Amino acid sequence: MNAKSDQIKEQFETLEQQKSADRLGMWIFLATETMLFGGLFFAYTASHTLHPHVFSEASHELEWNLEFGNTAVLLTSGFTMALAEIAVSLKRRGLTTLLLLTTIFLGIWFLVVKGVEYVDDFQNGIVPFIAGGYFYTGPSPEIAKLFFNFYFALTGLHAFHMSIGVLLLFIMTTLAWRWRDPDKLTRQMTIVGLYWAFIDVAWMVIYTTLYLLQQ
Amino acid sequence: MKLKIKNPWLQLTAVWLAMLCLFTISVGLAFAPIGVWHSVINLIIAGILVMSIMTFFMHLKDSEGLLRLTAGTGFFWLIILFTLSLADYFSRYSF
Amino acid sequence: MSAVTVPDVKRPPHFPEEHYLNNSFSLKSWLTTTDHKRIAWLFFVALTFMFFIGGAAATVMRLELLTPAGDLVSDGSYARLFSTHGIIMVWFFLIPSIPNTFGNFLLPMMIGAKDMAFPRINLLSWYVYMLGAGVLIGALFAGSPDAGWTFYTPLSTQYTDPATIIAAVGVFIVGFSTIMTAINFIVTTHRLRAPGMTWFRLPLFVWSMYAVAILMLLATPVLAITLLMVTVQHWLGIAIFNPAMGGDPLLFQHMFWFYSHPAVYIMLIPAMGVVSELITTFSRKQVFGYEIMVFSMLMISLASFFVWGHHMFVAGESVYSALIFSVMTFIVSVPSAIKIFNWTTTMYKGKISFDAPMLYGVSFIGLFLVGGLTGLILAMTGLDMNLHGTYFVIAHFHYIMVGGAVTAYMGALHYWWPKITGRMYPEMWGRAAAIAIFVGFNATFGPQYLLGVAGMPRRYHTYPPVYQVLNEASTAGAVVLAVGYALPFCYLIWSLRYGKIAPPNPWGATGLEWKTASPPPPHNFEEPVMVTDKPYDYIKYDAEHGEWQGRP
Amino acid sequence: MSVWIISLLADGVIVQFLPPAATPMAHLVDQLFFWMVGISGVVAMALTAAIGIVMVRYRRGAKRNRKFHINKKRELWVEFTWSLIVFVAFMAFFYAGANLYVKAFSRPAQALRIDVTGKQWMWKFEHPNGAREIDTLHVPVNRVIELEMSSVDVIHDFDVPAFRVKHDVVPGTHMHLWFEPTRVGSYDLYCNQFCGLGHSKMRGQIVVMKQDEYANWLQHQQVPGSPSEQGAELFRAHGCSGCHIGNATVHAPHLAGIYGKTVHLSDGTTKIVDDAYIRDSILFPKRDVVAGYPPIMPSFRGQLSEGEIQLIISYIKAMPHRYKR
Ligand code: HEA
Ligand code: HEA
Ligand code: HEC
Ligand code: CUA
Ligand SMILES: [Cu+2]
Repeated sequence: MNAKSDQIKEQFETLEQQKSADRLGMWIFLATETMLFGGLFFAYTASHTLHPHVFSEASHELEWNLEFGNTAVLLTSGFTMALAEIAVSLKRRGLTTLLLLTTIFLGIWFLVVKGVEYVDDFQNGIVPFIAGGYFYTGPSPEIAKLFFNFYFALTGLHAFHMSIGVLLLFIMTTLAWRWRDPDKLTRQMTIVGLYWAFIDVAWMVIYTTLYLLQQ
Repeated sequence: MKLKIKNPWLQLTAVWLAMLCLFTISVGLAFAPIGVWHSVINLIIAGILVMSIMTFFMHLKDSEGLLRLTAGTGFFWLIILFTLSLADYFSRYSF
Repeated sequence: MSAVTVPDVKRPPHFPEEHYLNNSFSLKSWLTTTDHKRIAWLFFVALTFMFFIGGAAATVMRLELLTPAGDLVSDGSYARLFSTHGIIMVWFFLIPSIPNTFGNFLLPMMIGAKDMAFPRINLLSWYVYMLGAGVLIGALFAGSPDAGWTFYTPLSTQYTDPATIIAAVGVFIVGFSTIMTAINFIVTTHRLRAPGMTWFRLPLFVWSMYAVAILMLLATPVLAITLLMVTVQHWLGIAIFNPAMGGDPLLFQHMFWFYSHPAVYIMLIPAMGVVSELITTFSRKQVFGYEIMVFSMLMISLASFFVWGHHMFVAGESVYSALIFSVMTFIVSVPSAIKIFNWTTTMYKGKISFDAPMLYGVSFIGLFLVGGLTGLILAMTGLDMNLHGTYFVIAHFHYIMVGGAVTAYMGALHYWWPKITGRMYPEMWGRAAAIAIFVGFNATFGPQYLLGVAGMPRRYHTYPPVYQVLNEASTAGAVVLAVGYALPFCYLIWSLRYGKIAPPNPWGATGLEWKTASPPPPHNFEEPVMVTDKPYDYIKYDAEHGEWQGRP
Repeated sequence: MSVWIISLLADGVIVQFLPPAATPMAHLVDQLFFWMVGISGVVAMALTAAIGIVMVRYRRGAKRNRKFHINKKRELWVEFTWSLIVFVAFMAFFYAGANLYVKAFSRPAQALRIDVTGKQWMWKFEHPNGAREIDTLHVPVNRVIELEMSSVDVIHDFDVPAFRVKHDVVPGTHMHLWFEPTRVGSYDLYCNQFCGLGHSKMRGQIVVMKQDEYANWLQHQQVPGSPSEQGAELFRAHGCSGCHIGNATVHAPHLAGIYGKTVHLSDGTTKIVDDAYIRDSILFPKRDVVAGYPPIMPSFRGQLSEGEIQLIISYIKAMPHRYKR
């Protein structure tokens, strides 16, 4: 085992083996994330079947136009992240850093716009769990609360994942800036890239069902 | 008709642009006066977008079968959850 | 598996110079270890502690039920007792039990690996477990959960002690520990098998860990999000399951059982893996229908996700759904039946010895059989509408979970104890405990079937006097059972110091874990492993090593 | 043969413990149950016997022929055969169970409908003519009775072992359950879904009466009483008595003779018990918590009208002294 490079952890024989283990591990983790989001989604769908009319009326309160741009931003950030992965594998330090920074920028943009929407929501009185935040006047305001709760739960869970993603990207950027070990960085970037893209996936589903379907 | 795009930069860019277009169409259709059809189309397009993110941005395109399988399981299991419970919701008071 | 040097059997047993237990001693070396074998110990200690808390709660409950009146503990305390008991036993003992101790210890060794794929995540899993356990124990002091282990809404969200929610948070946290361990199992099995260790050369125990990891990964996140919704609903006072605000209490039940039915198989499949090992070893015969055993486990993993509604036959789900869930339940039960038949056939024409692990193995089969057959009765919609919520259900699942899974756990403990510690347990005491547990168990839970038939509802603190005789019988049995469980606790600790030193392969078994020293060296194997044989080839083993002469 | 005898014995034991069967459905359920116990008994005994014989016969010391050849194909056939047998048996079980279940859970066309409300921790019944009862339900024999059940707080479960049917009572929904008692008598009613601390006390009786007796009984219900009598009824009906009566296990103050007295509150202040105080205690119990008591009293806002509260107050004023501690 003396020939083993120090890139390889003890329990592995080859780098290829280690890499594939990491990727498999990440994908499995993402499958559990799918179930996590999916569970919440299911709760939403089931409640929707109980009050379809109230739900679709309530969804008109959401600002689809704000989030339309935001979705495009998120898709683009997925794109720049994928590019960053290519850049790092080609060992282009500057480009990698730049693309990562772009991704972070887009990610934060998304979060800020999301925040703006939350503030609007508060002003429009559709935040049921804050005192003074709820004066919705559509049909059955009591039941519409259910919709808004799900809306905040889903987007909140998503925003939480986004924040973790942004944090990870910051770490990646620092590492890319230092450029100590490009091979290792390439492997790490693949993993973070998977996570970031998963956030896109989750958002696509949320946007379509919450904002679009009821229009 | 197998298009072989060698350059990954170009390929990703093409995918990205295509996704933006599709997405815009989807949003546009949501307001078109086509009844429930818009929901169907919205969902299909969302499905396509999700698939393309996974294929291109998440490299399933050139991953081994095991990873594709793993990616699919989550969704498959959700289908179980949805179909069996919604079956209950839609038939609950009909007996 | 010839390339491994077979330790010299003739030499009197001795400890290896360096093994995973003596390469360092400090507390820090334990708390920061990434060695899967040491992490298994960390879990083992924590789980034993939790099991005793849960068991103590059960004992107090049984004492309370001696008389129809609620004279030992108040109604509130009783609710806390059975909730604590259920929560601890399910999430903090039985679900992690076999996977996190024996799975951790053995899986890498059985496939010829040096460690798990992600050793640090493995350690993190233990810390997360401890955090969850800490939160739960905190909840016990903060007033105790008292809505049962099922957390049914709206009771859990609006009508009970807030500590219920703290307990839910504890369970939520411990779920992540489960997920981490499961990711490790799957990746390790996929990526770290030794050369020559093909899928169909894997021991059945490894297959059981693989199958159970699938279940854990796909079910646990749904529990996590469900408990999160319960917590948020409680703390923010929002409606999700609250009927007063348009929510649906049955939605909670759907989501909870979507997790919890697979969870009961999470508790069972590892036990099946263990028992498969025990039965072949002590019958000295190849497992009958190895491939079928594998497929039946994978089938259970998949199909157990289709049956959760059998817990809701009288809860208000639609009649159509009830029928679908009922028929699916029967379909999932077929693989279990296959396994029982295969174990029996494995023993047929074997060379059976009755060491303590085998006694546990056989009593597993018998008790699981009874529990399973009564499960079938519950799965019949027309009978469940009578038996639901009675002690019949309690008896059903204790037969499977205590009589089945815990028994298998005890069997595993005795079987691998020489490997784990390098010492033998005292055989006579081992057999005595196995028999005491079997007798005590039946005496405890046998009468509960009759109680259920007589209509006694579960979670009853006081009950009509007609049920008293059977309850007394059950309590008497519980005392024997408690003694039965206390015995191994004592003599295993004793054996740590005074037990006979174990040879590398005391049982003459074929698995890779027996090809290395007891206790194993820090990296499991001194030389690279290369596998050439099918599993459980006892004919070949006997040809090479001579017939096994019984335990040393 | 002997296994049949053993499982018959098992059935024999079970019969000893069965509650009376008071409906035709109960007999059907029992019949099916006996069959299942019999079949399971046979399977269990057969397998146990097989394992036992194998263990003794092939124990390590014994000299036996241990040649065991089986090729993969034969093995697969064996596995397939027993799986198929098991599968067919299981489908039969499913069918038998489903048959009963559908019968029991299809709503009857004609029935005597009774409203049931579950509440922590009591059962309230309302007969079609408006007569009400608590925890005891009188029904006529040989009539189909359908219950329309709902709950005002948590999930309960209406369970009468003698009828062999039960159903959850879920807040926010109306659940149905029917039965046709054919035996006069009094049968236990249990709450079978954990519903909080008083769960095991949420028991009652179903009194099955001859039809004319029932008619007679119904006639004599519903005599409106004086305000304090009506208040007493409300006091029981809303479960106040569950906590505020001498032998209740919940730790709550006794109310007899309390009117006009001074109480010490947990925040150190005192108050005089008058109409307003009692009204507040009922509607906003968390506001003034009596010193030394846990703040567990539920609010009755929205459940008691002002008029009803007045009736309760007049009852508390006149509270009989046997409730004293
Ligand atoms: C490890 C745990 C475990 C396991 C493995 C099982 C296994 C099974 N369970 Fe159990 N169950 C629980 C734990 C478990 N259960 C718990 C904890 C509850 C209560 C939860 C709560 O409410 O708190 C419960 C409740 C429960 C209910 C709901 C009862 C109610 O609340 O009304 C039902 C109903 O269908 C059921 C059915 C079954 C069936 C059919 C199986 C099957 O998988 C069994 C399969 C095995 C066999 C069938 C035996 C071998 C078969 C043969 C040898 C075949 C030959 C036989 C013939 C031809 C007859 N279980
Ligand atoms: C893995 C799961 C598991 C295990 C191992 C057990 C083990 C036991 N359970 Fe468990 N039980 C559940 C899971 C489990 N249970 C669940 C999920 C419920 C439902 C809860 C709910 O309704 O929400 C339940 C409910 C339940 C009830 C019904 C309560 C009710 O509905 O009112 C009863 C009643 O008898 C009971 C008894 C026992 C007993 C006697 C044991 C014994 O096997 C325990 C024996 C172990 C010990 C005693 C500890 C070791 C011994 C010593 C260290 C010796 C010294 C100690 C003492 C003398 C105290 N359990
Ligand atoms: C869950 C048990 C419970 C129920 C049901 C309940 N109470 Fe109470 N009640 C309490 C407790 C405990 C207190 C003392 C703590 C407090 O003041 O909140 C109390 C206090 C009171 C007081 C003030 C007593 C004093 O000494 O000052 C009044 C009056 C009262 N209850 C009336 C009622 C009425 C009327 C009902 C029914 C409509 C009712 N309660 C139902 C538990 C209960
Ligand atoms: Cu009402 Cu239990
Ligand atoms: Cu189940």
